[in-house]
Amino acid sequence: MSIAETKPERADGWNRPPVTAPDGDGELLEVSMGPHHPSTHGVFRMDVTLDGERVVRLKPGFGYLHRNHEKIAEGAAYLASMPYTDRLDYFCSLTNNWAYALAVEKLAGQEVPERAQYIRVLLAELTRIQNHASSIGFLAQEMGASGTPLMYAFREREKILDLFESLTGSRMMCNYMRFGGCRVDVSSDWLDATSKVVAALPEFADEFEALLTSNEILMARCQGVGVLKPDLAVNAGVSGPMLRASGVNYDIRKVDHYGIYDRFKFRVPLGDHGDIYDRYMVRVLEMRESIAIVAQAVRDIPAGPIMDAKAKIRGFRPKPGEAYGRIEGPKGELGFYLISDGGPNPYRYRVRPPSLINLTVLEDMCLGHNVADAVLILGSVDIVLGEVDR
Amino acid sequence: MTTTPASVTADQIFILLRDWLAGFLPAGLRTAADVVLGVIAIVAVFPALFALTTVFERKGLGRMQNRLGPNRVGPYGLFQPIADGIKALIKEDVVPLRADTVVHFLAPLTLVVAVFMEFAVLPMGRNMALVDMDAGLLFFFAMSASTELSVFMAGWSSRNKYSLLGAMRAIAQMISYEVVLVLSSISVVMIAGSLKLTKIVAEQNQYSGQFPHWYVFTPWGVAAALMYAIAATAETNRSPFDLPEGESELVAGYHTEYSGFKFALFFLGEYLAMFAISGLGVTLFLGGWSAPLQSLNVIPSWVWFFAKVMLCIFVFIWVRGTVPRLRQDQLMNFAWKFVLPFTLLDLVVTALWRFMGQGWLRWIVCTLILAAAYVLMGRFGLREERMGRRSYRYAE
Amino acid sequence: MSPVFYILAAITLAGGLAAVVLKRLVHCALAVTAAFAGLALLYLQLDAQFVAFAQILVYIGAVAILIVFAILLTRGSDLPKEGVFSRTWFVGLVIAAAVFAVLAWTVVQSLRGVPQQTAVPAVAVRDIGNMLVGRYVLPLEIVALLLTAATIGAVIAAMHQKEGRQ
Amino acid sequence: MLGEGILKGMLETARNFFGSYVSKERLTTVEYPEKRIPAFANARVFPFLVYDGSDSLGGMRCVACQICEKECPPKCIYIEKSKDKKPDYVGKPQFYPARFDIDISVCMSCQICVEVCPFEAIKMDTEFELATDDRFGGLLYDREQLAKSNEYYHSIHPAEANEVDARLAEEKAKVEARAKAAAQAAAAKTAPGSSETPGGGS
Repeated sequence: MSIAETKPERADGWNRPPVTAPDGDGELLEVSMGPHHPSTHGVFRMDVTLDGERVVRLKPGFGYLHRNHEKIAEGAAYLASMPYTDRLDYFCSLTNNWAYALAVEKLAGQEVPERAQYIRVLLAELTRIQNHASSIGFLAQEMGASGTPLMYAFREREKILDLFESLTGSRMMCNYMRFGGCRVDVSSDWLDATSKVVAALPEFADEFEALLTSNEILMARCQGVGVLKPDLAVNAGVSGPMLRASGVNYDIRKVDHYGIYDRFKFRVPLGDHGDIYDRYMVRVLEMRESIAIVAQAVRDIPAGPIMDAKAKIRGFRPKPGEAYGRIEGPKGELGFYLISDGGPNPYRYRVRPPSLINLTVLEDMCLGHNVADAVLILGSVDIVLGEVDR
Repeated sequence: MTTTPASVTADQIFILLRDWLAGFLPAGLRTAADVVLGVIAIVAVFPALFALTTVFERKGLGRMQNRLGPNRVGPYGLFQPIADGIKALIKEDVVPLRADTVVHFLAPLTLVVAVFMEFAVLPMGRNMALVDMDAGLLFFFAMSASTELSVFMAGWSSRNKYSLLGAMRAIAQMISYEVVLVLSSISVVMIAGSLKLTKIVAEQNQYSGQFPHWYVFTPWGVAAALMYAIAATAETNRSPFDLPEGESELVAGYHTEYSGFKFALFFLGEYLAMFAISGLGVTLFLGGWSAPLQSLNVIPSWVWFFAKVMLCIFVFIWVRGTVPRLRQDQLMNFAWKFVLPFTLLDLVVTALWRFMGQGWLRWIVCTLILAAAYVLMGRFGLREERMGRRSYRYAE
Repeated sequence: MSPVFYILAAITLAGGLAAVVLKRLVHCALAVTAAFAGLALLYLQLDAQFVAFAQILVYIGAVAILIVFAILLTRGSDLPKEGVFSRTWFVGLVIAAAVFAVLAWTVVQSLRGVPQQTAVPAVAVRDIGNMLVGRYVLPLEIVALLLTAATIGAVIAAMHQKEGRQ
Repeated sequence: MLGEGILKGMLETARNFFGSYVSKERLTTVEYPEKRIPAFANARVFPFLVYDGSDSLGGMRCVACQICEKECPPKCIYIEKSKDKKPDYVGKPQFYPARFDIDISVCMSCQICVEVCPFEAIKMDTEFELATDDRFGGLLYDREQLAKSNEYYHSIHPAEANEVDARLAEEKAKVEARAKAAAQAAAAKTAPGSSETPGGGS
């Protein structure tokens, strides 16, 4: 790769001042990590400029997985976009469903029956558990842990995905929620199976923590690395566990009171340092809170219909207007903004993807750290490229 | 020693076999034949062990991760290495266009040759050292030092950034930890009073009642063995010190550009190095081929040696299944700020042990010094920033 | 003077020669390593195990690696544009010849003083150790002191550089 | 103490190492070609067309209304309406698909076609071993390949199929009752005072 000493303005719009080696005699090395580098998540590219092994500039490159989701949705019926939302963040299709359904319900003024609300909370929290577990697994993988934490996470995820499959018919692409309710009713067998799986989860979380939390190598790699200051996090619009790891108490479940989250007792864990270790711990603790929410939901779920009686599948045309529906997704604030002109398809359809917006602070977190840490910091952001590129 | 003739035969079976085979040759050729047969045995046994280990490693790791591991080729997947070997053989040998072909070709060969040489001095059983030389330990380290050059050759000749960086990391790491490796072995040399590996084993092959006098059962021995284990892990590029091939940064390190059989040779070289270094560790600290209890001496000595080596290999695999990888600067800090000073201290303690004479006092003094040093150095010596468990607050 | 000696001598000399004439610096370094290895084998042939292994450990394990690192870190691994020989090659030749002459003279001189021995003296490692801390303890200590000073100096030099960077 | 956390982790992996030999909870692997997990009741892979009776094309419930074709998000369904009409399960003459293709390499198994179908004609299959070496033709299913019997539907989604059957039977009964009523009314109109209309009071 080329050596950058005084770089001219680059044609690709990257117009930061040229970076020179601080001491003048060192040479800068540009390394392109990804999109086919073994450590990148999906097809993400980091153009890293290195002074020795220290990152002096990092330019993220994405769009390799762009599928024109928003424009396609503007040309399709409202319902036809629901299966596509599964494919945004393919780890958490159910929360994506919920956010989209929430936006459309606001637009059309539909009510969601009690039972369907409980089912949604149940599924969203199960999704959160499996997402956090596997994201920690991936983080450990990034650290070179030869797959053990990841396999443990996937073992439990498998059980949760079995629940999803038996309810929605698919493991990852659930396509389950509908405007005004849910597609299939849960059976009592399914609830029993869920409470069984959930009862085993705290033990899994304990095992997971025994393996990782007090591991000296993990601490050495994670503590004090990739610090995100709270004010920068707020200014950059970062949300989700990343924001809370920086110490900002902002959880949309508590702020927006969407769904029926007010009925559940749960706490929001907050970190004080904003480094990778805090992000890891906030995820672990959130997992435990989610387990408690699922247990409450299974206990309290009422009988009743699961679909709004007025909802119709064919010929759905909401009245003109606009709506923004957002939820606390496992990765952060996931929002859908819709404008209706009264037609069968939305006039404007926009996704606020938490992965992408959390990724914007990547360079700020990486500067001054080692390349190896850059990989780790990227892992701690917890992105899914399907959502970043859309 | 009250061993029956049958057990003596079992113990010496390989020696007897060798002599019997050499007996067919004229007397002048017998010494040469002895050497050739010994070399053939080593060249046959350790690659076979390597093949078995690869499948055991994958299965063991799999079980630790709640997977089954390879189970498709042959019963319990035992023929997996054969399939892998065939695959490696028939794969295209890709050499980068701008690579230095001669050096690129020589690198895996020199690596494997140097590693094979290490086995020459290891006493694998009673009377079973191929060459019982006076400076055996030094020979071992000389050979293991020359593997670094092969690593460099591989990394440089590939003309790949990742290869070169991987090679430089590997060499820096190997040199740093080699110092520790040598110093921790010197403790043993100080006590045994010899560089001759057979002598070191003979020193440990004594029993008080049932219990053997292995060096690992002394305070300085535990410390030295621990440091030796850390250094050996780093020296063989195993997790958590597998930075040279840390795939999250360097793709595959110095053998990124190797494919087919040359890659298999690197793989073989790495595992052979693991066997060799475990073998040396067993010889130095775990009593070599001597049995763990006197009454167990009926079992042939070579069985004990290989059992101990495989135990060490299992620990390697176990550690690999558990821990993440360190960062380069942390690795170096660990070597120079913790492992090396502690090993030096252990040398001093060993000298103390040597000159305090028999008695219980030296046990207490040496244990206290080492334990205190370990705790203190672990707490203050290593940490640049505050590191430790944290507590978290909750918002309702 | 067995055939083995001639083979080893040839290897050593070829390595030395290659180190001088090869184009790529890294190749030269590797050729030097071959020469070191040949030398070590010559020691072995003379039954000087300890010296031979020390030669491998120190020269191949450390010095050769040091050379290689130096080449890599100074970007010397690129192919030189002009030929291998510098314009002042004859000066080098003269110096080399002078050094060789001095060494050869010393060797020839010392041979006269040593009585012809046919039996190889058995020198155990223990004897070498005893000699080092007995008769030659002063030179050993001086060397040790020098090396320690050099190490500390290197560390201090590196530390200053690091401070300057920050 | 240094190394404590690593030792704790190693105990954990050791526990899992031995645990995987005894606990089914830990070793969740199912060795696929030999052993299989039974399909879940709601499982969905690709759609198929349900037919009643034994004639796969004649008994097809699909009336080629093309709603699924229109609603399919990735547009993987292609339907050509027939020129003539055939009686459906209640005996009413209906169109039928002269051509009904689904490109399963495009289909994303979202089940929207099933939800929008007013005739219970298209359902989701659970068959997933569909590998073929023909990339284009082999993955384009025509109506012969898509047609599966109602019995098959019962075998893969029993609860759902019973519900559908009940609904269809109800509809059929309603239609028949209506037809009967209409016939009665017609009979009553043509022959007032007559008591020989079928189903009439004796």
